[in-house]
Amino acid sequence: MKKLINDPANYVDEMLDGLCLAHPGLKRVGDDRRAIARDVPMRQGKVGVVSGGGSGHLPLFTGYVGQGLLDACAIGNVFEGPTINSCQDAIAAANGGAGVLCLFGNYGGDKMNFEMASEFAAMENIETRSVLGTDDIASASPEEAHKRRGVAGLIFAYKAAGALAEAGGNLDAVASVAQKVVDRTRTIGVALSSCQIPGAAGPNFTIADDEIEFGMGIHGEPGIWRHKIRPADALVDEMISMLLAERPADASRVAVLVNSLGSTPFEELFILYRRVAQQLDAAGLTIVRPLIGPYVTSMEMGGASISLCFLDDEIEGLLAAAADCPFWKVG
Amino acid sequence: MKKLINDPANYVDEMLDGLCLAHPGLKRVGDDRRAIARDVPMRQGKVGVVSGGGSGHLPLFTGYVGQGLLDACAIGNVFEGPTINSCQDAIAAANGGAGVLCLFGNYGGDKMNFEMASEFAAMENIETRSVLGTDDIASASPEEAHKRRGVAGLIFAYKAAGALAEAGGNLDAVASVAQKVVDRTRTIGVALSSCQIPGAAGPNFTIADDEIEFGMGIHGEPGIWRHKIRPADALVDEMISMLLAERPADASRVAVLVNSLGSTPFEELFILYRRVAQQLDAAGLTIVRPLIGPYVTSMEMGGASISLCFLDDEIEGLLAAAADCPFWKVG
Amino acid sequence: MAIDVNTLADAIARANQSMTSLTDVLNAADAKLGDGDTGTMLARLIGAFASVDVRNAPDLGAGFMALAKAGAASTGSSLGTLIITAMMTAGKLTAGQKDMDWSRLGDTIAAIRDAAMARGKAELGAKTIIDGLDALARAVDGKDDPTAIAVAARNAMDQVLAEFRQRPSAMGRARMFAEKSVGLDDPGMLGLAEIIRAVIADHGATPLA
Amino acid sequence: MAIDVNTLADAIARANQSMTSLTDVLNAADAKLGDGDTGTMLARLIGAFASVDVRNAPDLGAGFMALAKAGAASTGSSLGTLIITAMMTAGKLTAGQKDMDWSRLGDTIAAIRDAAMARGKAELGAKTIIDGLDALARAVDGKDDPTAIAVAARNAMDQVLAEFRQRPSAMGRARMFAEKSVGLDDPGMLGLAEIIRAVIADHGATPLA
Ligand SMILES: Nc1ncnc2c1ncn2[C@@H]1O[C@H](COP(=O)(O)OP(=O)(O)O)[C@@H](O)[C@H]1O
Ligand SMILES: Nc1ncnc2c1ncn2[C@@H]1O[C@H](COP(=O)(O)OP(=O)(O)O)[C@@H](O)[C@H]1O
Ligand SMILES: [Mg+2]
Ligand SMILES: [Mg+2]
Ligand SMILES: [Mg+2]
Ligand SMILES: [Mg+2]
Repeated sequence: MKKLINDPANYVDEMLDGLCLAHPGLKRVGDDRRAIARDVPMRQGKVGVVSGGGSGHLPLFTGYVGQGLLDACAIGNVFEGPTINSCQDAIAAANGGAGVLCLFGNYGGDKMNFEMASEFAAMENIETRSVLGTDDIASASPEEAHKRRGVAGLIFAYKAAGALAEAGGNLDAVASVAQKVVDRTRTIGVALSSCQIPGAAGPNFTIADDEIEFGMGIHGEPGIWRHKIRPADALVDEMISMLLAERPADASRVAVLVNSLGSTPFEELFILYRRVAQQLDAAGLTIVRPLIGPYVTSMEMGGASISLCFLDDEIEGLLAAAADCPFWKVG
Repeated sequence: MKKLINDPANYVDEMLDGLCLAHPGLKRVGDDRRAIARDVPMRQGKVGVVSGGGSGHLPLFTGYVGQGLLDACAIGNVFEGPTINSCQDAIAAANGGAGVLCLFGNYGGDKMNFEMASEFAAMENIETRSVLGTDDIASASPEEAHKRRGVAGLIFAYKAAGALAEAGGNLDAVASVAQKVVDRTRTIGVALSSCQIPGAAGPNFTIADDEIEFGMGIHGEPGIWRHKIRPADALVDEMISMLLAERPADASRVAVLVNSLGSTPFEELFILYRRVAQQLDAAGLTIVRPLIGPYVTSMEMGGASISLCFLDDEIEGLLAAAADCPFWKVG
Repeated sequence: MAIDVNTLADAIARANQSMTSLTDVLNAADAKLGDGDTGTMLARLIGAFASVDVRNAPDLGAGFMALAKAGAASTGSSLGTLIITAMMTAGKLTAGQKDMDWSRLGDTIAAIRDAAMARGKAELGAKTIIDGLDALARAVDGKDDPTAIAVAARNAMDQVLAEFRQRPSAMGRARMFAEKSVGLDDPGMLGLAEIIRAVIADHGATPLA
Repeated sequence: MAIDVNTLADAIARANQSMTSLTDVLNAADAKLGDGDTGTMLARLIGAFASVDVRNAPDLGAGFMALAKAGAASTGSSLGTLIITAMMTAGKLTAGQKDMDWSRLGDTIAAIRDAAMARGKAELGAKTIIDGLDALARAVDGKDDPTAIAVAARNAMDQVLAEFRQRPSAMGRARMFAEKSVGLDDPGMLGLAEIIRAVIADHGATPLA
C-alpha cells in the first residue's frame, strides 16, 4: 500500500505539525507534544472535555478540538493508545478548575492510561470523570453493551458534552449528558478493504476482492459476517434494522452520521444516505442534522459506518449549539 | 474494485438524491433533474454563477452550490460531461436577469455543451460568459496554458466569482475576476492508485505497486513521469518548485489547497502540508486560508494535488467573504 | 425520389439496429487510447434518436431538429455533441421542407463538417470524425442516385480510415498519446464508417477497389 | 545479599539486550491473532527503561519509580501500561529502601499481580501476562536464594506457558478469536517468560523436568 509519507517513524509528529500549521487554533502541548490543545487559554470555571486515542483516524480524535467540542486531546502512535503522559498533558491543558471529563473509546489500553492519568491528576487536585464510547453494536450483545468498542458515534458525545461545558454545565452534568449520548448512540460498519500501518510490511487484514466484512472495527477487529458484496440498499437495510432493534422507546428524532472509513467516496455515502433516509422515514423517525463524510476513518480503509444518535430535547439542543473545529462547524 | 452502490445505471441519480436529502439547501432541477440549484429563489439582479462537469469528483462540482459560491451546476454521468440540456437547465436556474457566468474545466465536451447551451440561452435573452479552469500545469506548457485541463484549483475561481456576484458585481466584472483567478492559480497532482467507473470491467488505469504518476489528471490522463514512489517531502519539493516557476512577479500572498484525490487520508495531506508551508515560507510567500482535505476527487483514486492561488488584494478579499455550501463554509 | 422523414427514420432504425454489434467494437477502439466509451455513448445517443417519432414530424427540418433535441438530453460527450450539431445543421438547411433532393446531400454533409469544425475547434487532418465527414462530403458531391451515393460513401469511408490509420491523432483524448495512435483507427471516424455501412447495407453495393 | 538498584539495572540491561532477538519472536506471536506489535512495543518500553540512570537513583523505590515515569512517556499499549503499573507497585513497596531481601520477591510479585489485575480488570485464568505473574509469585514464594529463585522461576514459566497453551484467551485482542487461540501462547505471557529467561540466564540453571 503506497503512502505519501516520509520516514514512518515521523508519521505522527509530522502529521500533527501539519495539522497545527493548517489550523492555528490548535497547538501541540506536553513534553513530547503528543497532546493537542486549543490555542486560546482555558476559560476558568469551565469544565474541560478531553479525549484521546491512536493516530490514523482523522478527523478523530485531535480534529475535534475546538470551541464547543474538545478542549484537548491525547494522541498515540498509529492505532496505539496515547501514553499515560499524553493523557496527563491533555487533562492538564483542559483544566479550568472545574474538573475534566475524559471521553474516549472503550479500548483496554486507552482505559488504563486515562485511569492512571486521572489518578495523577487527582494528586494535583484536578477532578476527573471518565465516559467511554461504546457504540459499535457489532462488538458485543446488548446485554454486554459496556464491552462494546467505541467508534464513529463518539463524536455525538463530544458535541453534546462540549456544548454543555461551554454553556456552564458542571462536571457531573457534563459527564452525565455524555453518558446519556453514549447510551443512545449506536453504530454499525462495513469494511471493504484494508488499511496499512505506516512502515508495516503488509495491510492490517486481507479481504477477498468480492467480499466485505459486516461489523468490522476501525482497527480491523473481526465483525459479524464476511460474505460476497451486496447492493448498497440491501446492506443499509440490514444495518438499519440492527440499529433500530435497539431504538429507545421514547425516540422519535434521530441524528445520523454516514461515515466513510477512508477511501469510500462521498458519492457512495450519498447513495447509502438516500436509503438510510428512506428507512428511517418508514420507521417513523425524523432525521435531524445528518452528517455525511469522513468523520472517523482508518486511513485508507474502504467501507462506511452508519451511526444513529436517538435524540431527546436536551441532546438535540446541545447538538444544535454553536461549535467550531477544523472538521465540524455548527452555527 | 468494490463499491457501496446499487445498479451502476442508477449511480448518479441515487447519489444526487442522497445529496439533496442530506442538504435541503440543494435541489435537482431540469427535465431529467441533472442540474443542481439552490433551494432559494435566484435573487433578481444578481449575476448567476454556474458550473458543470462529470460525476465522480465530489465535492466538485455540485457540492459547491451554495451561498456566495455557485448558483447552479450541471452534472453528467461519471467522468462524462453534462448534456447540453443540463447546461441549459443550470443556466436557467441561475438566471436572475443580470447574466450568467459559466465557469467550468477546460474539457472538450464540457466546452461544446456549455457553448451550445449558451447559444440557446441567448435566444431566451440570457446573456452568458464562459471562463475555463486551466490550472493543471502538467497538461501543457506555460506557452499553451489555454490548453491546460481544469482541476482542483477551479474552486478558488468559484469562491471569488461567487463572492463578487453576491456583492453585486456585474457580469463582465464577475467573469473578469474569475479569469484573473484562473490566470493566477496553478495545480499539480500525483496519483498513487486508480479509480473505477461504476459498472466498468476494471480500473481506469493501472499503476505498479511501488510506482506513482506525477502530473496525472483527475480522469487518469497521462502525467509527466511515472517512477518509484519517493518520500513525501521530496515530492512536495518538486511540486512546489514547478508551481513557483510560474509565480507572478507581484505575488507575495498565496491561498493553498492540499487536496486528496480520494483515498489519500487526512494524515498524509497534513504531512504534505507541513512541507508545503515550509517551502512557501522559504520562498517568501505568506499562506492565507489553507484548505486541506478532499475538495476535488476522482472517487477512490489515491494521490493528492497541490494548488496555489497567487493572491492580490481583490482576490484575497473575495476568498474571505462569507460563503456556505455543503463542503465549504467561510465566515 | 428524395430524402424525407421516412428515409431519415429508416436510416436511424438501421443505425440503431447496428449498434447491437457495434457497441463493443467501438468501445474497444476507444479503449486503446481513450476512455472506452465511444460505443456505449453512440448506442445511447442513437437509441434516443430511435425513440423520436420522426415519421410524424411536420417536415424534414423539424425531424432533424427533433433528433437534435433528443440528443441534447442524452449525451455529454464530445462526439455526441458533434452529432447533435450535425442534426441542428441539417435541420436548419431543411427547415420547412418536406424533403431534400439526393443531389443536395453532398452540400449538406459539407455544411455539417464545417459546423462540427467550428463547434469542436478542430482542423481537418487531426484524425477525427471530421475527416470522415470531409471524405464523405467530397465522395457524394454532385451525385443524385442513391445507389451511386451508397457505393461512393462506402468506398470513401474505407479509404479515409485506411489513409488516417497511419497518422497520429491531434484531437480528443488520443492526442495525449499521439505516437501510440499511429496504426489505430480513430473511434469517432470508425463509428461514422460503420454506421454508414449499416445504413446503406441493403443497397448491396460492394467496394470498387 | 539483596536486591538493590544495581540488581535492577543489571536485570534491565539483560532484558534490553534480549530484545534484539525477542522483538520478532513476540511480534510474530501477537500477529497470530492480535496486531503484531507486542515485541516492538516491549522493545520500545524496555529501551526507555534502559536509558534511565537507575544505578544513581537514591534508593530502590526511587529506581522503580523512575522506570515507571520513563515508561509512562513511551507506551500507550495495554501491556506497557501493565508493566508501568508493576514498576509503580514495586516502587511503592520499596519506597525509601536501599534494598530488598530476596525473600520478599515473592510478595512483591504477588502485589504486582494484584495491581495489574485491578488495572487491567482481568481475572486469573484469562490467559494473559497476569497468569504468568501469578505462577511466578507462587514459584518464588518463601525462597531466599537467588539461584533457587532462578530455577523455580524458569520452571514456573515453562509450566504456565504449557498449561495455558491449550486454553482459550479471554482478555486482550485475542479474546475475539477465543477458539483460535487454543494451541497458541499468549504474547504477553510469552514475553514475560522470555525476559525472565534472559535475565536469569547466567545462573546456568536447567529445567527440572
Ligand atoms: N474537438 C473535437 N473535434 C472533432 N472530433 C472530436 C473532438 N473531440 C472528440 N472528437 C471525436 O470524438 C471521438 C471520441 O468520442 P467519445 O469516446 O464519445 O468521446 P470522449 O473522449 O468524450 O469519451 C474521437 O474519436 C473523435 O473522432
Ligand atoms: N486487560 C488486560 N489484562 C491483562 N493483560 C492484558 C490486558 N490487555 C492486554 N494484556 C496482555 O497484553 C498482551 C498484548 O500486548 P500488546 O500486543 O502490547 O497490546 P495491544 O493488544 O494493545 O497491541 C496480551 O497478550 C496480554 O498478555
Ligand atoms: Mg497494539
Ligand atoms: Mg468519455
Ligand atoms: Mg471516449
Ligand atoms: Mg499487540
